Amino acid sequence: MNNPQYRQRAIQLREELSDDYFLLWIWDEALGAAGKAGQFYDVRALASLKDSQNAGKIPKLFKPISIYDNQGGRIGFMIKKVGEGTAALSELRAGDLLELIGPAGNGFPIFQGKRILLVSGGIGYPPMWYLQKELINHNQIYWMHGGARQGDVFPCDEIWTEDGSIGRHGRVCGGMRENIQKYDIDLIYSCGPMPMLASAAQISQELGIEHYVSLESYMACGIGVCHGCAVPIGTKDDWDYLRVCKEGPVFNAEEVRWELL
Amino acid sequence: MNNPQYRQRAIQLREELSDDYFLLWIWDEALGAAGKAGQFYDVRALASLKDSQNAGKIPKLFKPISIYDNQGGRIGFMIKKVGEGTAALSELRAGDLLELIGPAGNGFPIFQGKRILLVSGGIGYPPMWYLQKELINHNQIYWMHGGARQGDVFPCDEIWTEDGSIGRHGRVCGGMRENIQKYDIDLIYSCGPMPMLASAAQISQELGIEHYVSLESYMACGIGVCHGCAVPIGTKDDWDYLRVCKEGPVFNAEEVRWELL
Amino acid sequence: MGTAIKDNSKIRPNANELLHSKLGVLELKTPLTVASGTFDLENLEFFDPACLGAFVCKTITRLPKKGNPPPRLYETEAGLLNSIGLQNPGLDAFIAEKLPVYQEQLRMPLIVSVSGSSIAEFAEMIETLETCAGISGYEINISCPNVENEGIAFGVSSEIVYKLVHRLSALTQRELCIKLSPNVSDIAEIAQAAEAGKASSIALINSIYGMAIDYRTGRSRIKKGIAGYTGIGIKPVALALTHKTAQAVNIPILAMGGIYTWQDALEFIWAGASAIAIGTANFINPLAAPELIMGLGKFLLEQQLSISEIKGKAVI
Amino acid sequence: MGTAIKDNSKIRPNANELLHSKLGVLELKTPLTVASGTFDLENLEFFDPACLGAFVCKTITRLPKKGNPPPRLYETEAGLLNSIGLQNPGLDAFIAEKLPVYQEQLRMPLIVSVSGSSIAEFAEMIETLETCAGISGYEINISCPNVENEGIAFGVSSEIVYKLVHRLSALTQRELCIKLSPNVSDIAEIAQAAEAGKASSIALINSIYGMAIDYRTGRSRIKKGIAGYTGIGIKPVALALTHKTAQAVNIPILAMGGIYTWQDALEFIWAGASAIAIGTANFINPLAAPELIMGLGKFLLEQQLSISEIKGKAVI
Ligand SMILES: Cc1cc2nc3c(=O)[nH]c(=O)nc-3n(C[C@H](O)[C@H](O)[C@H](O)COP(=O)(O)OP(=O)(O)OC[C@H]3O[C@@H](n4cnc5c(N)ncnc54)[C@H](O)[C@@H]3O)c2cc1C
Ligand SMILES: Cc1cc2nc3c(=O)[nH]c(=O)nc-3n(C[C@H](O)[C@H](O)[C@H](O)COP(=O)(O)OP(=O)(O)OC[C@H]3O[C@@H](n4cnc5c(N)ncnc54)[C@H](O)[C@@H]3O)c2cc1C
Ligand SMILES: Cc1cc2nc3c(=O)[nH]c(=O)nc-3n(C[C@H](O)[C@H](O)[C@H](O)COP(=O)(O)O)c2cc1C
Ligand SMILES: Cc1cc2nc3c(=O)[nH]c(=O)nc-3n(C[C@H](O)[C@H](O)[C@H](O)COP(=O)(O)O)c2cc1C
Ligand code: FES
Ligand code: FES
Repeated sequence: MNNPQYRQRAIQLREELSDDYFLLWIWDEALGAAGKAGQFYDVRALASLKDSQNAGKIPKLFKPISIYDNQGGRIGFMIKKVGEGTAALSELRAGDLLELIGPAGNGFPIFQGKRILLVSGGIGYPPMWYLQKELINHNQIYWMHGGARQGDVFPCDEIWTEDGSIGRHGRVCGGMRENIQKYDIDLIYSCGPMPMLASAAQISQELGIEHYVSLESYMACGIGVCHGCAVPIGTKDDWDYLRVCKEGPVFNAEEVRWELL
Repeated sequence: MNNPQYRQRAIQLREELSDDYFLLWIWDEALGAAGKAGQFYDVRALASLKDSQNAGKIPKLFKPISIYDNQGGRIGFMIKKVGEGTAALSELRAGDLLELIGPAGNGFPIFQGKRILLVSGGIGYPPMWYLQKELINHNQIYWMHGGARQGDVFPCDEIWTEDGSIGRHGRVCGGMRENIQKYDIDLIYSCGPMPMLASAAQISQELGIEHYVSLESYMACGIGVCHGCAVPIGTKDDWDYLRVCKEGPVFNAEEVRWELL
Repeated sequence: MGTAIKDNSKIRPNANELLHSKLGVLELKTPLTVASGTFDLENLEFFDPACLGAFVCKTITRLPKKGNPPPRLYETEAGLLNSIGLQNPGLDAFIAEKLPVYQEQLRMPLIVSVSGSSIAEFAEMIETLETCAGISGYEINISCPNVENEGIAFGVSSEIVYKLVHRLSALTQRELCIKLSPNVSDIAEIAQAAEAGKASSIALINSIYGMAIDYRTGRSRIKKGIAGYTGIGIKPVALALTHKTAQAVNIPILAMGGIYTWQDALEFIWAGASAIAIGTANFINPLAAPELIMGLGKFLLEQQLSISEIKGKAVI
Repeated sequence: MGTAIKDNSKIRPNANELLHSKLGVLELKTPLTVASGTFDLENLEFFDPACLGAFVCKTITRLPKKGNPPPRLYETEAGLLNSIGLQNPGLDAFIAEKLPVYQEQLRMPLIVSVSGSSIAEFAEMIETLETCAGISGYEINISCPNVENEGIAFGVSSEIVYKLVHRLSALTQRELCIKLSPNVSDIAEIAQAAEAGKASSIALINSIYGMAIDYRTGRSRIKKGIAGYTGIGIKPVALALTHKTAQAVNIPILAMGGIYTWQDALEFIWAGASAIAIGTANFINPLAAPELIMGLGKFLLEQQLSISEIKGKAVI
């Protein structure tokens, strides 16, 4: 399975998390064998397409959602309702059909024997969950997660909230230097909103630590044909627009031309 | 209440008729006092608008639906599901909200002491029901109704179906001359698809019988402002486009320029 | 902003002040007007007219116009096709019958939309209307897609637009708003011609050429074939043309095309519109106008921003 | 039709025969192709390519093109805004890397979409491509709304279009399809210029200028501001322009713009298209292409009509 495939799968289980977050689980052994941490699926609530065909309403684009968990075919998505597409997904219940295109993207590079810092913000949490499962046996991991308020944070080693409602008060990057020193970090993975990733990248660059970021981007095709999701990647003098859905979503933080974003 | 008003009213009762036909009843005393036979409302399922505001879907036009019955405020609509707008209406159940603009249009002129033939086809039935209640005490009435098949016909004096599944076999206009002679008809009202009305008009004109038709037309505003529903009305040499929603839907059959439709 | 001004700003302006706008020589209580041909007194039964800053009537022509044969309407997936063909009773009947009713009933500026088949006819109509009281301005419709103008395609030639506007601007002190067609290669050029001719504002956009066919029978849904396309589906186009025009001229813009909600209205104001109009939305939501002004007023109040502060300030 | 022929017709043609079409010098197994920039080999993972009559690749330019800064995409109520800016690896990389893969994997005619910044550059590119095997035709893109062509706005001047096409048609026997812009006053005039220059077909429409703004912040949803608008919301416009062009020229038309379903496809064929392409629909429904051909084939079979029998037969 080199290229993303199109499938429809029934929701096996739906779990409510805090506020606008929820989990959708599907079952597909072949997909379970294929998906890597950091990869994602372009997903859509099939109901929304059926609605549109029956009632003459207009169908909408698929939305990229990371693989949150993969237990050999039991695949989980952790989703936050933020707009139309995720709202349609939030209506799904067990038994409803999910449309999937994927697995898409490159995924995180996997190492062994490292002292790793995971930094996630808001909806950057799901790919990190899958990633830490992949890394846990052969690395030391410290995971920091931040969000706007209590409803945006989830289990990890260190929690930050912007409103101070739980965990440490402030933005998660604020605690990065301290932890890098404390745990003698030599590898960073991060995922979250762009400004957070940019701050994190600046810190790792200053300290000279290897750092992989998973970037967000608005997508149309999600499979590399439209070039709509491109971001500037390369050196200051020699960069190109690479596709988040194909060459990404994971890039070396050093190579992302943050100043052009 | 001279001009149409905008209202939202809960469905009090919904009744299933044959096939795609159903009845919706609302309650509004003021509207009950106002509506005349032959008038109509521009209606829409409020749910369809709410859907669109919540899910970013695109709301659609109101649809003209005749007053089928009016019992001093208990107002009934008899609707056939043919496309999107009527499909949205067909989803409504008791307690759901209906949007209404009306009463709109001129309504049928009412006479006394006449021998009347009512001719209706398909979804031309509803306004005739209200009309015969208005006429019944002071006139003699014979009502012919035709439809494609059994599911399209409803109680009246003489039923026609195109497939012969019930009643007489053929188109309802085929029996007009016979009945006009038999009952010595001196006034005709008709409502139904355009080709049927055109045939009926030709018959009444040949026989020199006064004849009022209620015309169909695609509408946008339904209240006389857009001129979208216009039909050619007048004499052969001096006609104008009049609005079905304002000067109509009832016109003198003789004045409709059928040849231009 | 200095601290002195910050202190003053504690006297928070109310929604009415924030909603105030100007279109050329007209002061508008709100930036909201209605699109010609989609709104009339009947609509004012549905809500309090105070939400409207001005009223634009259906286009009138010198002589009565029968309009196009039916069917004239068809609703597409994302908008409306119309082929009215400027049906109207003509200038004389308008002045004798419609204008007095407007004068009596309207509590806001009346803008009369006019269309002509030659510069001379346009001028004659304006001269006649200048003799009538109760008119605050004119919308010069050189952009109806549903009639062939005898001889000249007014809306597509900047030269003719300049000549026409130059002639008309000499005839009136009232608001002179030129309504442009989107069906052109370069709307900025046409808008500049109107500005050079001393138009006091620009209205845009009129309907876009559109069509629909019954896939089963091949029959055009509209009798005349090509029609005018309006509604939510044209919003991105109208917004692009508003932005383009705002970059090209200094006179104010009355923008329309797919505006259904206050959020839509804000997009056009950011892009450079001084006023906005709702057209097709009037058919879709009879309360579109008051809901738009309620939402817009609330937003401006929350943000403590006025129309003039956000007008044309889109970040690109 | 005489009775003799009626008798023959008892041998009912199958869907394959009914779906057959011709675009200039190309025989198409089905009238369905894909819109440049919206489809690539990745999509062929989703369905059997036999439903496609031809394959049109993403536009290539002489030199590599970086493309426009992000964000490049935004979905509107009824369509999509894009501002890709013709990002592509350039002609040499295309020939060295992409073309061999197409030659190996495609089981259908390949149409290469090209764009240039001058007539000379266009000609140079065609001359180079003429030396390559495995190419059935060219789509000459003179209509991308997201790049400023250095010096000349190709798509809007019929004179330049004539010169360009005249020059290119002398260079090739392959299909020469000119892709027109909808952002012009008179598309028929441009199409006629292409026909006079000996184009073998016309493709239309490319994206329409469109824009969207975040109503809260005033920030353009697309970094560059004005973008290209595509999808269901432009269907009525594309259909009108297809009809207009079909009335104006005799060469065949490859139509696109908001085609999502077989019913949409039929509208365009009635209006005069010999072939149709799906663009944005590929993003909305990965199975849009096979579903379109299934539906179209079923309809033609039921009605016992072929593409050529309904092409351009719209009733107006
Ligand atoms: C590779 C990748 C993996 C992702 N994984 C997950 C995941 O596991 N779980 C999850 O809940 N979400 C994930 N996201 C984000 C998710 O795709 C978006 O939240 C979703 O596309 C929003 O669509 P919508 O239609 O609900 O909202 P829209 O109506 O599109 O937007 C609502 C709001 O969100 C903003 N927005 C929309 N898309 C994005 C975006 N891509 N980046 C930043 N802001 C945006 C809009 O500007 C708007 O303000 C991922 C995104 C990417 C690119
Ligand atoms: C004055 C008046 C009174 C009416 N009273 C009733 C009534 O009491 N009950 C009732 O069920 N219907 C009535 N109708 C017809 C009803 O308005 C249409 O069936 C409805 O507008 C169809 O809308 P739609 O969105 O469901 O279908 P659409 O999607 O609009 O159309 C579905 C199909 O019906 C055809 N169609 C749509 N509208 C019309 C029309 N107005 N005339 C002919 N063909 C059309 C279309 O071409 C298409 O083939 C009345 C119409 C008028 C003008
Ligand atoms: C039914 C209808 C009739 C119209 N009549 C006129 C008209 O007489 N004069 C005019 O300048 N514009 C007319 N228009 C165009 C509108 O004024 C407006 O420019 C257009 O509808 C775009 O706005 P919208 O998308 O909000 O409807 C008409 C539009 C419609 C839908
Ligand atoms: C993301 C995207 C990229 C496109 N790139 C190109 C291109 O490179 N060359 C071209 O001629 N047209 C390009 N187009 C235009 C399409 O080929 C097509 O003309 C347009 O999208 C209209 O069709 P649709 O409404 O079916 O999408 C692009 C369109 C989109 C949406
Ligand atoms: S979303 Fe189309 S290339 Fe990435
Ligand atoms: S539907 Fe608008 S005037 Fe009748």
